[in-house]
Amino acid sequence: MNLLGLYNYWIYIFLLVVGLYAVFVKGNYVKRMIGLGIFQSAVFLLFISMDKVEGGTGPIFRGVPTEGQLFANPLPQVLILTAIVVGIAVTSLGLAIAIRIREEYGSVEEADTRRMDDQS
Amino acid sequence: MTNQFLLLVAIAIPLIGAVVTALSGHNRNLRDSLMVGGATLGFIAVLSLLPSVLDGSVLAVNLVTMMPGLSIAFAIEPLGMVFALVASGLWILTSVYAIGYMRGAQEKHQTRFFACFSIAIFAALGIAFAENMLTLFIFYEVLSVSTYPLVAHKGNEEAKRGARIYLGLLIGTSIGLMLPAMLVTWHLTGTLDFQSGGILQDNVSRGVGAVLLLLYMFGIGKAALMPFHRWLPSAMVAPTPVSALLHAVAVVKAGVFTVLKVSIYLFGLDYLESLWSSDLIMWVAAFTLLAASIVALQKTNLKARLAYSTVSQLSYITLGAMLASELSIVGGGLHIVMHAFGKITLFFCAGAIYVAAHKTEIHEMDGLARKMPITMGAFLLGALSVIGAPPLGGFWSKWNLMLGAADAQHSIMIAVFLISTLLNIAYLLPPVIRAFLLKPADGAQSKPGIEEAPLFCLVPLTLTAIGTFVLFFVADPIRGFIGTIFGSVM
Amino acid sequence: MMTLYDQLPVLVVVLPLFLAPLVATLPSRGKLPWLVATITTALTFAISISLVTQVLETGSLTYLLGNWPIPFGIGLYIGPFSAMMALIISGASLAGLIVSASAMDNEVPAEHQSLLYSCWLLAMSGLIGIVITGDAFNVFVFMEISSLASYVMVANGPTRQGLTASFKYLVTGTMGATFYLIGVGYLYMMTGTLNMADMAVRLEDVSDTLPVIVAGGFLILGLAMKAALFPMHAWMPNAYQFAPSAVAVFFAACSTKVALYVMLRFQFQILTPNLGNHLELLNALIMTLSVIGFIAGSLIAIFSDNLKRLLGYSSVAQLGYIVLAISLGTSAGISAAIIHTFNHAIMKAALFAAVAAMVLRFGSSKIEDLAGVGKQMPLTMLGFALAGLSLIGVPLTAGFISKWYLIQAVLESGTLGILLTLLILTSSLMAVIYIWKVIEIAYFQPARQELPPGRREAPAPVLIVLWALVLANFWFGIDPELVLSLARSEAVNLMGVGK
Amino acid sequence: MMTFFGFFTLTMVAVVAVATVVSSNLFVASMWFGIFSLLMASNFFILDAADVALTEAAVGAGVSTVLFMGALSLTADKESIRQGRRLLPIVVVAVVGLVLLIATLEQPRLGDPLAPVHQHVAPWYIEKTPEYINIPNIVTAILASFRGYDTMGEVLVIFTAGIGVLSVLSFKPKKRASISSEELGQAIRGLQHHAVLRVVGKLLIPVLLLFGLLVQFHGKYSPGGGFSAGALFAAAIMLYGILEGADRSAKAMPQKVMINLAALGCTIYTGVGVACMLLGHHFLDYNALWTDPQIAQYYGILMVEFGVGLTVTAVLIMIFNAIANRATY
Repeated sequence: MNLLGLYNYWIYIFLLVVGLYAVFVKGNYVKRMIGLGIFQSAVFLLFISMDKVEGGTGPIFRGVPTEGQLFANPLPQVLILTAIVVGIAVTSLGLAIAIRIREEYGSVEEADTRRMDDQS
Repeated sequence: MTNQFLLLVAIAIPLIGAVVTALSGHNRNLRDSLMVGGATLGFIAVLSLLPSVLDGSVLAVNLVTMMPGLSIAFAIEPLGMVFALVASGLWILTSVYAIGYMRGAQEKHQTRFFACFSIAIFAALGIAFAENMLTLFIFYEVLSVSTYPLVAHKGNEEAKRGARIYLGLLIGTSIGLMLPAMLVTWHLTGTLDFQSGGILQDNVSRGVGAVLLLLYMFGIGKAALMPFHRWLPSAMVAPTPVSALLHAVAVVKAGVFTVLKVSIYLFGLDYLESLWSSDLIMWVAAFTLLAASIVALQKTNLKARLAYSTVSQLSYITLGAMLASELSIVGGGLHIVMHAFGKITLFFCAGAIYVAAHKTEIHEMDGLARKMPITMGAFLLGALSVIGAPPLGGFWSKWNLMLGAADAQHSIMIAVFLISTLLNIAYLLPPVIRAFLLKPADGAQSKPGIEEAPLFCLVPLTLTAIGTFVLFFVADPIRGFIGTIFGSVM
Repeated sequence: MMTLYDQLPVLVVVLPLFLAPLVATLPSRGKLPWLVATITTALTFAISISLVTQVLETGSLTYLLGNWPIPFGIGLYIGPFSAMMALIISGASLAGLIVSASAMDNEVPAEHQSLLYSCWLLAMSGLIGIVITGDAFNVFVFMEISSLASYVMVANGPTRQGLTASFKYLVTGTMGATFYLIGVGYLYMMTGTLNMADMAVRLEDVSDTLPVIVAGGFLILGLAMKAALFPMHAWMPNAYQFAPSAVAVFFAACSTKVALYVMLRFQFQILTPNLGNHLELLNALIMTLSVIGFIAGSLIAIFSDNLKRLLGYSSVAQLGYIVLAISLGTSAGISAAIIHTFNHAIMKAALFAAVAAMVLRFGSSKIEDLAGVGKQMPLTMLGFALAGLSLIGVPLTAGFISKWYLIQAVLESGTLGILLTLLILTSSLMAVIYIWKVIEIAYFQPARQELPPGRREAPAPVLIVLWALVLANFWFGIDPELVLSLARSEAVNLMGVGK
Repeated sequence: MMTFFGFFTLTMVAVVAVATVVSSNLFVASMWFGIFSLLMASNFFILDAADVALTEAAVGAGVSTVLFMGALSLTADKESIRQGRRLLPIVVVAVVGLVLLIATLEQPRLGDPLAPVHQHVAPWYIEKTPEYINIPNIVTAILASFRGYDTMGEVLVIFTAGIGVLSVLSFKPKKRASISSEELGQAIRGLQHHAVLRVVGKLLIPVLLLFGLLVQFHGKYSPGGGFSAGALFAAAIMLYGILEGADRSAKAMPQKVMINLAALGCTIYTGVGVACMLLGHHFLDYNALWTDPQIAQYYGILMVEFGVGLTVTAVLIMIFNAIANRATY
C-alpha cells in the first residue's frame, strides 16, 4: 500500500508528460489545445488526489455530523472547480482563434502559418 | 549678479546660442551675426569669472543631487579656467572662420551645423567647470553626440562611416571603460568629487587603483591614446572648421583635460606615482607620441597629417600627467593652450587652402605661397609653435614637460620629447618649404596675383597665428596661474 | 462600520471589475465604451495613488475579504511594492487608453471596441488583483483573468499575425499558469494552506524537502514563462508587435512585470528561508538565464528591422536586468529590481506611445519606413530619442538610476560582480547601438514618404501622454526619492534588513 | 474494492490519454478526449469529489467535446504528419517527469489522514461551516463564501472568454471557410434528417434542464452549484442546436441578449459584494445582508450562485452559437 498510495501521483505525472509532449511537438493548433487540456486535467488529478481521506466521505453533511466523522478535504475540490472553468475558458478561446487562423491562412498547421508570416 | 549665477550663465550662453541659431535659421545673416555675438558674449562671461579665481576664492554651484555622492555640480579651478578661456576664446574665431568657410564652400544644413557647433562649446565649458566626475562624464557624452552631426555633415557614405567610427569609439570607450571605473570608484569611496590630493589613496588598494587608472586612461577615448586613436583620422571627413574645433578646441582638449583632472583630483600625484600602471601608461603615451608622428610622415593629405600630429601632441599631455610631477602637470596644462593655438592655425590654413585653391594634398602645394602669402605665413608660425621653437608659445610647454621629466627621474622621456620634436619638423615643415621655395608645378593655369581665402577665413587665422607668437611672452603668468593648483606659485 | 477609505484596498480591483461587464454591453459605435473605460481607469489610478501614500505613511495594508479570518478566507496584502505596481498598472493603462483615443480607430473596427475596452478593464483589474492579493491561489485566478483578456486584445490586432501571436501567447501563458498552479499545489500539499504569509511560516517544518524544492522550481519556471524570461520569451515580441499599438503601450509597461512581482514575492517571502542550500542552485540558474537573456535580447534587438519588435526584444533584455537583481538574493538586489521595474515601465510606455504615433501616421513600424520621421514628426521623435536615452541609462534619466543601483547591487558580490558589471555595460552599449540606429535613420536620412501637411505631428492626446512620460523619466532621474523609499521599505519587509 | 476500481480507471485514463495524443484523425482524437474527461470524472467521484466529478462530466465530457467538434468542422479533421523537432521536447518533458517522480517519494500517501493538507485549514472549514453558514455542502460554502472572491474572479474569467470568442469570431470572414458542402449543411440543418435521433434527443433536453435546475438550487445540500448547473443548461441548448440546427438556436437566443445576460450574472455577483460594502461591511461579507448571519449567508450564497449559473450558461451558449454559426456565413 505504501508505494501504491502514490499511484495517483504517478498517473498525474504521466498525464502531465503526455500533455506537455503534445503541446510541444504537435504542429496542429487544435491538437495542441487537446494536449493543453490533458495537461490541465493532470493538475486536476494532482489536487483531487490530495483531498482523499482514508475512510472519509464526501464533504457533505448528511444528518447531524457525528464525532470523529471523517470528511474529504473540501478545499482542493473548490480550487479544481475553479480550475476546470479556467480550462474550458482557455480551450474555447484557443479554438476560436484557431478557427480564425484557418480562415486567414487556410491552414491550422503551425509550419504553414509560420512560413506565410515569414514571407510577409 | 552673484558669481554663482554668472558661472551658470557662462555655461548656458552657448546652449542659448544654439537655440537662437536654430530659430533664426531662415535668415542666415541674422543667424550668423547672432552666433558671433553669442560667442563674444560667452567669452566675456567666462573672462568675468577670472578675477574671482585669481584671488583664490572657491566658486561652486550644486545643481541637483540625485543620490548621496552623485550630483551635477560646477566649480572653477585654475586648470578648468584656462581650458574654458581657450575654448570660449577660440570659439569666436572659429565661428567667424566657419561662416566664411561654409559660405565659401556652399555647404548645406548650415543651421544644423552651427547649432551643433554651439552645443559642442556648451559641452566643453561644462567639462571645464565640472566639479565631479559624473558631471564631467555627462558633458563628455554630450560633446561626443553633439559633434556627430558635424562629422557626418557631408552626408555621403564615407562621411557616415567616418562618423560611426568616431562616435562608436568615443561612446564605446567611455561607457565600456570609463563608466565602470567611475562605478567602482563610487562603490569604494562613496564620492566622485574632484578633491585636491585625490580621493582614492586612502581607501583603495594599490592593485585596484592601478586597474582603475588603466580603465580611466584608455576610457578617455578623446585623449586618443593608442590603440583608441582611430576616431581622430576618421573624423577628417568633416568640414575644416569642425576639424579645427575637434582638434584644437573642444574635443581632444576635453580629452586631455579629463586626463589631467583625473590624475590630479581623483588619484593625486603621489598615489599616481606609486601605481605600476602609471609607468605602463607613460610608455604607451611615449609610443603613441612617436608612432603617430611616424605615421604622420607618410600621410600626403594635409588634414590627415595634421590629424596624426594631433594624436602625437595629445600624448605629450598624457605623458606629462603620468610623469606625476608638478612641473610636468603644469607643462601639460600649458600645452593645452599652446597646442590649441598652433593647431587651430594650421587647420584654419588647411581650410583656407581648400576654399581658395581647392587643394588638399601636400604635393599640390608647390609655390602656393605666391598665391596665398598670408595663409602660408600663418601656417609657418603655427607649425613652428607646434614644433616648439622659440619665440613661439609651443616652446614653453615642451620646456616644462622636459623639466618635469627630469624632475620625475624619467630622463629617457626627455629623449622621447626631443626625437618627436625632430619628427615634428620633418612632417610639418615640408608643406611650408614646398609652398615658399618650389615653383608651381602646373605653370599653365597659375596666373600671377594674390588669391587669398575670403576675409572671414583670413582674419581668424592671422589672429591665431599672432596668438602663438604673443603666447611666448605671456606664458609665464599662465604657468603661474596653473601652478596655483599645487598652492605654490612657481 | 467601514469608511470608503478602509475599502480602498479592495476597491482598486473591484471598481474596474464591476464596470468591465457593463462596458461590454454598451453600444459599440461612438466613443462611449472608451469614455467609461478611461474614467474607470482614471479613478483606479487615483485610488492607487492614495494607496501609495497610505503605505508610505502607515506601512503595509491588509484587507479581509468577506471578513473571514486568514488563512481560512482570502486576505489582500498591500506592501510598498504592491502599491507601486498598482500605480504602474493603472497608470500604464490610463496612458494606453488616452493613446487609443486616437490610435485605436484605424486598427480595430468600431463594432469590436466595446468588447475590446471591456477586456482592457478586465486585464487591468486582473493584473492589479495579482499584485494586491496575499493568497497563492487567488494569484492564479486573477492571472487567468488578465491573461485571457490579453490574449483577446492581441488577437484583435490589425494584421492576421495578431492571431498566431495570440495563440502562441495563449499556449505559453496557459502552460506558465499551470506550472505555477502545480507549484502552489505542492506547497499546499506540504503546508495545508494557501495564504502566502502563512505558507512561509508553516514551511519551516518541512523546509528543504523534495516537494518543496520541486514547488520552487515549478513556481519560478511558470512565472518565468509569464514574464518572458529568456528562453521562454518567444511569445512576447510577437505579442507586442502585432497587438494594437495602444494596447502595446499598456502591456509593455506592466504585463510581464507582474509575473516578476510574484516571482520576487515567492523568492524572498517563501522560498529563500525554506530551500536551504538548494537556494544557491536556484539563484545560480536564474542568474545564468537572466544574463543570457539580456545579452541575447539586446543582440536580437540590434538586428530587428521592426521598431515594435526591436522594443520588444529590448524589453526581454531589460527584464533580464530585473531578474538578475532578484537572483542576487540581497536586499540591495531587491531594491534594484523594484527601482528598475518602475523606471522601465515609464521608459517603455513612452517609447511605445511614440511608436503608436508613428504607426498612426506612417501605417508601418518598419524602421526603414520611418526614415526622416525626425523632420516630419519632430516632437514625437524627440520624445522617442529622450526616452531612448533613459533606456540606455544616460545620467539625469530614470534609466541611469536603475543601472546605477543594479550595478552597485551586483558589485557587492565580489569578482563575479565585476564580470556581471561588464556584461551589463556591454548590453547597455548594445542599447546605444539599437537606439542610435533608429535615431540615425530618423534624423539623417531623407524621408521615404512625405506626410500630408495636416497630418504630420502626432495627435495632441498622444503627444501629451508621450511627453508626460518623458518628463517623468527625467523627473525620476533627478529626484528618485519616491521610488527609492518604496524600494527600501519593501526590501526591509522582505529581508528584515534595510539598506 | 473501491481502491481497485480506482487503479483500474486511472490506468484507463492513462491509456486513453495516449490514444488521444497519437490518433492523427482529430475527430477521433476529440472523441477520445471526451472519454478521457468522463473517466477523469468517475475518478474524481471515487476520490470523494462529487462536485468536481459533476462539473468535469458536464464541462469536460459534454461542452468541450461539442466545442471541439464544432471547431474541427471549421478547420481540418486531420493533422498533417510532419511535426516539429522531437528530440528537445522529449528531453525537456522527460526531465520534468523524472523530477516530479522523484519528488513523489517524499510526498504524503493517498488518503493519509495525517497529511498536512488535512491538518491546518481544512478541519476549520469542516468544523465551522455548520456554525457560520449552516449548509450541508461544505464545498459550496467555501466556494461561495469563504473563498467567494476566487469564485467571483472565476465568473469573470469565463465572461472574458465569452466576449473574447465573440470578438474573435464575429469578424466577417474574408473568404468563406473552406469546408465541404455537406458539413456546411450539417452545421446548418443539424441532424434534422435523423428522425429517431431528433425524438430521443428532444426528450433529453427537458431532462437536462430539470437536472440543471436541481443542481443549481439544490447545490447547497447535494453536489452541484452554479458551474455544473450552467454547464448542464448550456448542454441542453447545445443539444437543441445540434438537433435543430445552430441557426435556430442562435435565433432563439441572439448573441446580444447572451452578452447582456452574462454581464448581468457578473454584475449580480460583484453587486452583492458591493452591496455589502455599501452596508459598511467588508466586500462579500454577506452578514451585512441580514440580521441573522446564517440566513444572510444563505441568501448571499443563493444570489452569487445564481449569478454564476447565469454567466456560465449565457457564455457557453454564446460560444457554442458563435462557433456553430461560423459555418453559415
